[in-house]
Amino acid sequence: MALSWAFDLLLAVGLIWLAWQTLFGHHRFAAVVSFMVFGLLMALVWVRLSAPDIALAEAAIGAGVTGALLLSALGRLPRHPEPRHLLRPWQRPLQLQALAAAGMLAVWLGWVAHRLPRPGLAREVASDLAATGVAHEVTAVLLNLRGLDTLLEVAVMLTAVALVWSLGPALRSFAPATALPGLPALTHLLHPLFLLVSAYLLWRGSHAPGGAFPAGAVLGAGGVLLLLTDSVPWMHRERYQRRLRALLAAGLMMFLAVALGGLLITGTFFAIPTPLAAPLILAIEVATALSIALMMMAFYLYGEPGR
Amino acid sequence: MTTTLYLAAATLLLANAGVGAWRIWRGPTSADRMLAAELISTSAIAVLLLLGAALELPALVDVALLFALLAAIATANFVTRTWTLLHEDRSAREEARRD
Amino acid sequence: MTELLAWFGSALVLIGLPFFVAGSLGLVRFPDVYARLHALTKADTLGLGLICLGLAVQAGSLAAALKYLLIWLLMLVASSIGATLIAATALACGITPRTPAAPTSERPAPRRPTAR
Amino acid sequence: MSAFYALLAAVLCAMALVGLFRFADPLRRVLALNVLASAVFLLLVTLAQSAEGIDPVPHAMVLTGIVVAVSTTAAALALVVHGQGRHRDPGQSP
Repeated sequence: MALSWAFDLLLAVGLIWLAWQTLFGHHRFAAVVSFMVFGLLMALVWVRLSAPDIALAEAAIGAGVTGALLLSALGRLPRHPEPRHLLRPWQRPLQLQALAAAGMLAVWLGWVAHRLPRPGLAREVASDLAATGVAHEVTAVLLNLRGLDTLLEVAVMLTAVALVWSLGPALRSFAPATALPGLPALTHLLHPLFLLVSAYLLWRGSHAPGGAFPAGAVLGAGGVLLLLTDSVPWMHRERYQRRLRALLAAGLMMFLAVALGGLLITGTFFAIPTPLAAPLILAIEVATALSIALMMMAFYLYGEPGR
Repeated sequence: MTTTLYLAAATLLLANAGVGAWRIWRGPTSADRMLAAELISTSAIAVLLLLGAALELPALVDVALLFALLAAIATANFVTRTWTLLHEDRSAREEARRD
Repeated sequence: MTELLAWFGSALVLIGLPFFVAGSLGLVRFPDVYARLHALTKADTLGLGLICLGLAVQAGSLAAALKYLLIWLLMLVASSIGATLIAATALACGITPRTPAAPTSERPAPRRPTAR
Repeated sequence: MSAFYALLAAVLCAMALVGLFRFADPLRRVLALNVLASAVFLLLVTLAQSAEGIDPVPHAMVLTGIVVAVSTTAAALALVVHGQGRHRDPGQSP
């Protein structure tokens, strides 16, 4: 018991210190690295709070994609940002009030969290689990009970891709500081494992922590590794652009097709008939994972390819 | 018995990673900070494995597997995307040596 | 037999721990990037390797044991190739390894050709 | 234990808010936004825990939130890079 308290305390102190470094440290690169380590510790916190699904997603997205995005953005930014004075003189006294407001918000949040009614929807979900076609509760909520949220989430991602691509052509990568023969070797060794692990996560999603999002994020991280070694030239070719866009939208399209099919058959939007639920959810998961992987790669290009 | 042992080991590893995190703050080069992050990520994998064994949660092994798989991504990004600035102009390179 | 294996596995895990301590000690105390890299890879390969082996010995099924070994294998690949990547880039960026002639690498040595 | 983590989430939230509004450097703002997102997720997951079991609905919400957070980060970083980055295209820049 004392041990688990020591563990929690260490985690909390580490998180606060890393957040401090991320936010108020003087060195930009140290801030980015601190944030990446912050993500690692968050995964441990999710484990402590018995949320292995979130730990998986945090591991796949935080360690893989967010870190990669931050590091590559850092390499493209000027080394020292031009100093800009954000505060006008009359705003200076407001700083203290803003600090006080943030502190009060923290206290208020703590108090509200303490007072919220505790028995959540666990019992309702458990009673409906049999009708959803999957055996794992979080997957059931994500893809069946609250499928609309997930549909909109995929739409948000697609919108973000559209925003990133609308900014201009894809940025050309720099040459590394020296020849790195280890990098293609790394890609060759790891790539089959990326495919294997994401297929495994996808398959596990129906009955245990896993599912389309971690699987797609892992596949996307593997794709980022491919982009690093310039091994996906087809992405920049004119000929493949239409196909690329179709694949990017595949998850959303599959979701919409299922939702509209539900509307036609049962009369309710997103009502999946129970006998069809398991195969349909599998189809949605495969399409969504593929789309998410491609969208992660699309983010990483920082612009539209093939232009 | 083994449960307590593994929990103690996990706590020790976490504290040890905290000591290593001093390097992130201290530097002096970017590579040093990256090395500290790598040490912490290895420690996190070990902690996850030990916790998974101690609390009998097989799902944690999957999380550790993901971390191990993605550990290389950060390093590869760092050397191909972040440290490339230094190659091109000498002033940035000189700066990085002190930095 | 199972009892013996459990003891053996716990012993392996315990042997793995000092490598992590040595890794972070080296990271904090060693004088330059290359030496710290050297200390760190011991924790990555041997420390995690022994822990994985110790847990794999006690694993309930063959699949679980193989998963532990797969994690070790992945870390071996990532850590060793990552170490060469970082060392090669550091060398190319002009961080000179510490030698008896040039006692510290954190201050640029005056006779290096780049300091024109 | 859940009260402890709720407190941690509140502290992180306050720190991230201060950072978000104080910095001029856009990269720091993106980082602050991410820390804020993590703090909010932590609060949600802490609330999902109770004596009668674990509520899967906040977990699903947080999973959705993580993906939305990474999309936001990617879009913000792309804006920052295009806004103030030096592009260093071999063909264009001197």
